[in-house]
Amino acid sequence: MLKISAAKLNDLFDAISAKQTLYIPVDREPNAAEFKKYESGMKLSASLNTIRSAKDFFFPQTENLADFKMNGKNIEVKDIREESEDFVIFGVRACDARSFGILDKVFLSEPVDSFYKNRRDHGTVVTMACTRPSETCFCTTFGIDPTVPEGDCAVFFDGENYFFLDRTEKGTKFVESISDMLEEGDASKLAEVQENARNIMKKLPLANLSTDSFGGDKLNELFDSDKWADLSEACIGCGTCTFVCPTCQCYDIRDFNTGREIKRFRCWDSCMYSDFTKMAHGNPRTSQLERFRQRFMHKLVYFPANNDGEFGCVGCGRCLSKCPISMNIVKVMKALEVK
Amino acid sequence: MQRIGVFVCHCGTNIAATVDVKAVAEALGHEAGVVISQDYQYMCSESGQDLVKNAIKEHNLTGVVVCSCSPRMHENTFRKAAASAGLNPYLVEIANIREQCSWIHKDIASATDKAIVLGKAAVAKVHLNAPLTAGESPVVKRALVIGGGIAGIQTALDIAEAGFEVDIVEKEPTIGGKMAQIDKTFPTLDCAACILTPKMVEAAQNEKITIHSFSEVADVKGFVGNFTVTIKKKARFVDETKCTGCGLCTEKCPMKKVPNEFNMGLDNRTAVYIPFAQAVPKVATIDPNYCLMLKNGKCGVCSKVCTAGAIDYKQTDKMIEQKYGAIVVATGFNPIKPDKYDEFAYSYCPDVVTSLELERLMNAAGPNGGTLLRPSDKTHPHTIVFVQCVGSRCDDEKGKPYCSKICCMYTAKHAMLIREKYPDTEVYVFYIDVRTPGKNFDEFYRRAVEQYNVHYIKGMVGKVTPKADGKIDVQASDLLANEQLHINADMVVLATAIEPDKTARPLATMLTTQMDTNDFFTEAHPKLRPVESATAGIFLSGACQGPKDIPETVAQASAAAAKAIGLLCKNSITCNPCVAHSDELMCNGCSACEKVCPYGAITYQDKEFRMPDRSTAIRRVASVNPAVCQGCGACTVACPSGAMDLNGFSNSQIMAEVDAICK
Amino acid sequence: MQVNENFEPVIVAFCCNWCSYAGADLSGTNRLNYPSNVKIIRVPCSCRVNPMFILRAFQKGADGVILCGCHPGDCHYTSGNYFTRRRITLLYSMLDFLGIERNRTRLEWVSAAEGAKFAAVMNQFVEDVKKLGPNRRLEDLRCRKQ
Amino acid sequence: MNKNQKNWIDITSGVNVLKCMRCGKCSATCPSYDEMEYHPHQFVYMVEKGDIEPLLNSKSLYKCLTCFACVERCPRGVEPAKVVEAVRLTAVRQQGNNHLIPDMIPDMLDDDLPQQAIVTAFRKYTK
Amino acid sequence: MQEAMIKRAKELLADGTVNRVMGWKRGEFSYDITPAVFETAEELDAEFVCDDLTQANVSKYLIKESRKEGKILALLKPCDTYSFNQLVKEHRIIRENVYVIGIPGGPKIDIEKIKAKEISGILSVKNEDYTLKIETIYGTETMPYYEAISGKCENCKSKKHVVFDELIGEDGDVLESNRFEMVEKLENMTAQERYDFWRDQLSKCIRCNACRNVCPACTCENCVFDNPKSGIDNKAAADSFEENMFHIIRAFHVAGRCTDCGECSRVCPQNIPLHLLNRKFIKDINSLYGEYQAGADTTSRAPLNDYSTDDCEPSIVHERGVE
Repeated sequence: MLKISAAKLNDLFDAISAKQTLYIPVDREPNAAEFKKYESGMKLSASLNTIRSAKDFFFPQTENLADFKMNGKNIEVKDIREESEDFVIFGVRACDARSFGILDKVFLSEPVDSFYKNRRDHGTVVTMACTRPSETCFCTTFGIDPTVPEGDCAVFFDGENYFFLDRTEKGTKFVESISDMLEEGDASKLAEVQENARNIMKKLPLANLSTDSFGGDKLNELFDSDKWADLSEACIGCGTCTFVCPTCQCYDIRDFNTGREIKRFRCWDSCMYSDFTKMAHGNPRTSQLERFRQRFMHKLVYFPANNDGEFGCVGCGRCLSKCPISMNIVKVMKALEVK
Repeated sequence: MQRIGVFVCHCGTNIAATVDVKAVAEALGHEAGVVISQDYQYMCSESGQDLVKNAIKEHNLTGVVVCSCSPRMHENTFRKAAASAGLNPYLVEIANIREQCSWIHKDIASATDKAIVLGKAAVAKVHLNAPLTAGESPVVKRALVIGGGIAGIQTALDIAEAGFEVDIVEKEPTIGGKMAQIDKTFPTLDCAACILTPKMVEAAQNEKITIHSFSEVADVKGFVGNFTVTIKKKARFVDETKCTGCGLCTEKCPMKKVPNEFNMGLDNRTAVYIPFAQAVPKVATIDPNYCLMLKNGKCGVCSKVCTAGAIDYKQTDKMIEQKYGAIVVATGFNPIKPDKYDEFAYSYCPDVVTSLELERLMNAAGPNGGTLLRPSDKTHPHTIVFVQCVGSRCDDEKGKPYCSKICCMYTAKHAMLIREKYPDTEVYVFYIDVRTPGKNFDEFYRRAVEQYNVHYIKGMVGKVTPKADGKIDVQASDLLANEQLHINADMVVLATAIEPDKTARPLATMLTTQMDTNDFFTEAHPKLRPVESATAGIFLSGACQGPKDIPETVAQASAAAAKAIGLLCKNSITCNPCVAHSDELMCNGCSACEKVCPYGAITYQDKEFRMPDRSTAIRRVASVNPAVCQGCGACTVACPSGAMDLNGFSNSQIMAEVDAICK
Repeated sequence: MQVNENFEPVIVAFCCNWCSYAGADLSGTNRLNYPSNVKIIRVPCSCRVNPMFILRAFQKGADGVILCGCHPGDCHYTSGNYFTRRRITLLYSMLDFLGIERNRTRLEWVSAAEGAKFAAVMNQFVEDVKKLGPNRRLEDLRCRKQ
Repeated sequence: MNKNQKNWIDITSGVNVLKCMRCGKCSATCPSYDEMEYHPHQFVYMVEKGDIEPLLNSKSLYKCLTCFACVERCPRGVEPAKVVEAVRLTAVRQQGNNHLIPDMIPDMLDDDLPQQAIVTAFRKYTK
Repeated sequence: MQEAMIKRAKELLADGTVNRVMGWKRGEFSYDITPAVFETAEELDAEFVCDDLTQANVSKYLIKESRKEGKILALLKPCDTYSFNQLVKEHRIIRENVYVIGIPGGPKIDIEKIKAKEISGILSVKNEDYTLKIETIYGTETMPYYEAISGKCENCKSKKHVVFDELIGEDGDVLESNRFEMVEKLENMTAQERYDFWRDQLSKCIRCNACRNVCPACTCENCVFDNPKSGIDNKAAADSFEENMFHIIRAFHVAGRCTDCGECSRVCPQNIPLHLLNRKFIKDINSLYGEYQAGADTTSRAPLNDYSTDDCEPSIVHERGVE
């Protein structure tokens, strides 16, 4: 396998960023990593994951869609779409890597979201295998192997060297583009590291969480469950879970009048908000219970129903650590589980 | 879709000289929603107004923007024009391109640009204007007069004359006020009692007038046309309905050492008393601070002698509530106590008296039966010194900053009366200026000098020193002779400043009316609305508004009455429609708005609501009384949820203007 | 600091109807000059001005915002400008805390008789804002004039 | 009229002579009145007019005991004694450096000196 | 202490004083504690928790709960009582429908502080004589208790319960705290430094509304930022201006009402020190208009709904600190 020693990692980053924009996770403060545009000297974060997921790269929080102007009775529309530049996201974890697949199912199915596709086409996802999972991790529940992440190219770290495994055509091109900095290396120690990580995964407190009670065919019994009232009781209706979630893909489209023109933009929305999908008649989900239920039903029932059984959660655990009142999908799944 | 008409006025050359009005009309014609944009020489002229009216009809306008002079000038003109053409008057907006544009800028290009921006802001605002209808609020046909002096009596009589019910609230046991204490009046020298007491009797006998003597206003709620006032009738321990005013109790009362307020404490009265012979109502009052029965439970003489059985030691304060359409404040004045001016020796020399004390000393019903005697030894004074401006015209630390207005005239009166009655007495008046603006006033003062030989000396008294021989050394300067004088006087009379009654300030708070720093009530406009307060439905009568002599007081009293009658004549009053209103669905019921409302226009109710989640809930919500609200908008900012908004100046309207200006 | 001579700031002035708006009228009546950058919005009382309006002005492109009301004690509505004074003091202090230039905001008491003061205040304010240059710290990039 | 002198007196005295309403109470109250050529109210009036030279040349300047009676009693808070003092200082400054300094006072004290004069001196030199 | 609370709650449920208990429910780990309403003794025994990690201020829930049938028992820490009292003052909580037991306050432990020490895979946290013993997947770790104290407890303003029907444990006093230290530090910076500081912080904002929704002072029926009619509604911070706008207006709306409970900063997923904005207002109010503690009573006038005729002018801003 091709590798680069840990000491040379930054040289590699410099080389990549010389050709295209590179994003890597860096520590903003202890226990708070974020993806940043690489600038020479930046240190790759050792944190397990970033606070915000990597979905921003393809589905940013706000995005200008079009500009238009009212001119008498005419509307003058300005197409502001531009071809995206090539970019590389380095150090995406297995859970976030899987989330792109979920987002693809939404944005790349007909009608294709050209804004999303444009970015997706130009972005190379370089993933990083997990070696030190946290107690909030439960990606294995959704069939993800964090030791062998998906993505265009997977990177493995054995403590000394980073090994590169191209998994897609784009990944192959990526590895080729940096091949002059890589060398063939002995990956024997890697298996041990992976085995070690898998063993830890088995011991994690959420290792036994099961999706057996959920899926597209469980709609009625889950929808009508009497547990929702208790579960949603403490929900304050903020959008934290939604906005840190790598798979939440709802957005709202709004207009902003700058005084000279109107900018039509989209921004993330949250089904937890009282004005989510508000229409002329009002809001279809009028209580926090309904809104709360929507979020989890979507991930655990509606999404698999429409996507060959794939759940809308990747077990990254962000909502577990960020919910202001510590209510999350794990608690919901455990409460609704049929034992 | 809005159909807006824009009308740009040249104002002759006032606007057109610096603003390219054609360009303004042209530019605004391109604004969204504008269907007609015209300019004209004089938009406020009849033909200009016709232009607007015709355009409203012809283009079926939904809004009108007039680019002209200040809205303070012609907003009403164009509102009326719109109304007469069938457009709601509140759909008119003015862009001020004269006072705030053409008159301050010289450069035509920049002035024109600014005029266009101001016009655009007005167009943006008028897009969001809503038709407003002025509400109506009924008027209670009864007036309250607070204070029963000559001002209050005159006001009450005039209002009653017009056929309305009037209540007088007087804090003393009798009406009459300061005028009842005065001996003679200037400049005619007729007897005050002879002209006042008939009016007091008239007030008492008028069926439309109810006198609440020995009473105070305890609380005022409500608003113009509909005040609810709580009146505290203080316990006088005598049943008003039974007392015949025979005065037997006052003769028999053993407690005879009570300082007599009516005679300025110069003699004594009994614990049960009638202030003076002509008191109205002529009813006795027991002073609980001195009555032996009320203090120790031992006596009861008055009760025994009263054949009418009117004495009631168990009487307590009583609260009565009454509704009024108008309130007239006539709380009057008091002379200040000159204690703090050590140089005048007032606090320790009994022969230094104030002018009001002199009135009592000279009054036939006064302590000496009308013979002027020195308070200390009851001898006849041969030299009397009058000191003017005591406590008036001072800087703030030393006294009152204003001229008390009446002192020059009453001092001339006193001097003249003394010289007439006691020609052997020398009278000196130390003055700074003699101020006599009034009909026959200067002639009166000249008579004192020329006919009665009163010594007027320009200068001030610096020191008054009582001497061992009972005489008083008055050290003063004679500025014209440029010398310092010493006068060996028998008596010194201080023309003390007058100040508003102490009860005025708490009353102003209850009435939410404004006061100046001297506690005089502030009129709504010093020239155009001199007898109204800024608070609708509250009128000002007499010296509570500023120092006044009797003729002025009576004139203002009648003027205030006329204003009150004008209000009471209406069955209902039209309210300003630019008032706050609360969106009940958004209201939190937190009371923030109520706290900042200066008019008490906001109240809260518990109402049942269907909530967004289809449940029903009882919620506390604010509601604004449009008749009380004056439309300041303080509540709209205090409200965190934005439930409060202001008609005519709504959040969205102001923001639309901001957007248009910043564009 | 470099001063851009050609910079013409957008100044929004909120004036209460009873004093300051009348004061502005008076400066017009007396033909007292002040720059045309100043555009006045009439409000019934200074207490009607919501901090939202001030921020909105900066968002939409204002370079300075000035609020004028009756002198304390002279409010047509008795107490409105006292509330204004507290609110605006706290708001301006907060803007200062966030690093927004102090001279972009101002509160002045101008009576109906103070036409000269109104013009002087506006002259001074426009000059101060010109010195600061365009509003960059509290602007909305989408609204920036190209 | 000597404008500089007038300004200097206005500044050093801290008195706004325009507040005077010409009531003459200062002169009415002055214990040194008879000793003076120019009386307290005249000091105020003449300073207002800028007519200061006659005051500087008058003995009245030194007759003021600085008893502050006029300050105490002036209804308008004009403080004539401070005006007199300021004029006196003007005179002192004009004399060059040969005027009294505080250290010289103890030697000059006389048992017969009235209390008032000592107080006056203190007031004058501790200003 | 937790046992005493459960015991007393069960008594009050049993004698009918209350029919519900507002408390906290344990979660999957030792730290993911959720506010919850309990209706039975069994539920209390099984799930009630109130320990060193129980931080959430539950007073805001009582707005809704106090409008339901019957009386609810609320267990309130000293700081929570201020929020509760402020809500009573604003007529949001119906006081008669709540039975308040004052319980001891912090200093509480914040799990984020432990994680910041690069301790991960946390299974349990135990306080052993002010040393935290932390069991993780990767072994046992220890750290001093005080290093893990929650930000909201670091500058505790009061140990006094301003409202209660009874107490468990003792009542304390209002404390002298140096809670304005950071505000002062910022005030002493230059305007450019302050601007940079806040740009750096507020640009992290993802407009998740956690700060607003958790805030006991933000109880509007309909927030201006959610209301299209307000003219300033927005869902996302599409521009740096909107990041500023949201936080300025929010701080202004709670000025004079914010009790400084610290929940905003606690729940911010991006660790923005939002409480500094509120504290700036509190500090200004204290210094300009006299000491005022929101929630300390239910009768005083809020400083922004009050005035004095000799209040300072806004120009005081120009006279202070550094530009």
